[in-house]
Amino acid sequence: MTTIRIQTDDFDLASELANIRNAPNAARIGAVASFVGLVRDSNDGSSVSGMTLEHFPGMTEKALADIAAEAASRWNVLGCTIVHRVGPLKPLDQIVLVIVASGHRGDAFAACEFIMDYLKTRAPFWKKEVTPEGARWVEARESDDTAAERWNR
Amino acid sequence: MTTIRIQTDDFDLASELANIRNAPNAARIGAVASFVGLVRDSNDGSSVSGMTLEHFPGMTEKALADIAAEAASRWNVLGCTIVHRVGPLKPLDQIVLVIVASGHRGDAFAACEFIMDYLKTRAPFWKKEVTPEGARWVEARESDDTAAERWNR
Amino acid sequence: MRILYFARLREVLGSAEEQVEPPAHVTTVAALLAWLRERGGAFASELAEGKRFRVAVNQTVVNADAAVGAADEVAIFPPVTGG
Amino acid sequence: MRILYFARLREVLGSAEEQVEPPAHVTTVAALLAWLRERGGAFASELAEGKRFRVAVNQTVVNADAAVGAADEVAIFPPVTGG
Repeated sequence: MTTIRIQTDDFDLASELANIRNAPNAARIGAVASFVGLVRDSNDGSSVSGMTLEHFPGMTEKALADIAAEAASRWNVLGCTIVHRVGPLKPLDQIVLVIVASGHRGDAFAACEFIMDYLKTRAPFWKKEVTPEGARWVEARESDDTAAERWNR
Repeated sequence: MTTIRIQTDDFDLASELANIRNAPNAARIGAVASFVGLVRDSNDGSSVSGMTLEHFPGMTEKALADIAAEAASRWNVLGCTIVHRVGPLKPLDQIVLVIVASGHRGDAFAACEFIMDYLKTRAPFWKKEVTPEGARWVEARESDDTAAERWNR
Repeated sequence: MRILYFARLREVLGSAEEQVEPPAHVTTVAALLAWLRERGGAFASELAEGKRFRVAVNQTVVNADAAVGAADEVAIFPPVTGG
Repeated sequence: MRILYFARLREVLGSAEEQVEPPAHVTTVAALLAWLRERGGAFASELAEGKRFRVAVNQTVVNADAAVGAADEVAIFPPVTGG
């Protein structure tokens, strides 16, 4: 079962996890790894009072579905949920949720981290931060490319 | 903030996550990785109708605190929660929860997986499963030792 | 051909979306970018070779030698920063 | 000296906890195990060298050459299987 959603509203890890645990195959799930990304109050040395997340409707859903399918081809995946927020966000807000359920923990951790690394480098989202020096588009990080590339080794 | 609990009652990932997100340092948290282990309805080729988890009171808490401290010495850890259930459990029940909050996702994923790998090989818990052939103590897996050893490389 | 711009490129180019009719020799992404650079200004500087941006044709990221035609949707955007 | 047994060892040895007074030459874990094996039966077979079990002294897992004394709490248990 794969769930992918782009939304302005907040999400609730507990109810997303409950959906996975209520699926027909749930008794085969031994491990659930999840990731939640949050807005921090500083970045690259500046304080951040808020941000806006822009995306490319249509391509975003397609990119995330491709990433989830790639994860399922590499590891045992019994359930996968990806939720990403767009629009205005403020510090402490949740941005992104990834949940991967599997038979064993190694697969759950690997697939969850893989999805985050690929999402960071391949899914068309862009952050614009508000700082005391004004609004600025967040620059892509080389460390994110490096993190994504290690899955090709 | 480190929280470690051994309990017979179920746990709630959402409320444990809320505790971490309400801590004074929460605005510095950019990434939260979590893991939930569940009872599967089969293991090693037999169906499993239930299990009992035994532990070594006192040493368990000490072992988990040592593992959490080791993780915090290796990675940036802004919050860590470990909850492990003991007593009778049935398929689909939650067994263990690990949450690690950090500034960035690499540290959160690594510390969370490290804690699970060390917990599996160093914390004094033992599972006894009920199968159609009778009750049996679960054998330790060599793959768990291998998983724990890779953190020493 | 429909062209979409996102994020910082949308702002500096002053356009979110445009319908264009490039000349017949524009059959690849590289040729399309060269044609857009001929406009000068921000198009010349922001889409210059060596600048970091991505091109997607029909919602799939492609290289400069990918084919483009009149019926395609081309998106040009900065490296992504979600998650 | 207090000895605790857990899980499968608790069951096959038929004891969860006992208070023992080993002879004076028992100053290491190895010597304690040898002395327990002298009881024969399950103690001899389950605690035999090469069997997979762990020993913790005062709640810390130790090797066979670790010291043990009258005031120590020694726990003997199978490899752990939690998580």
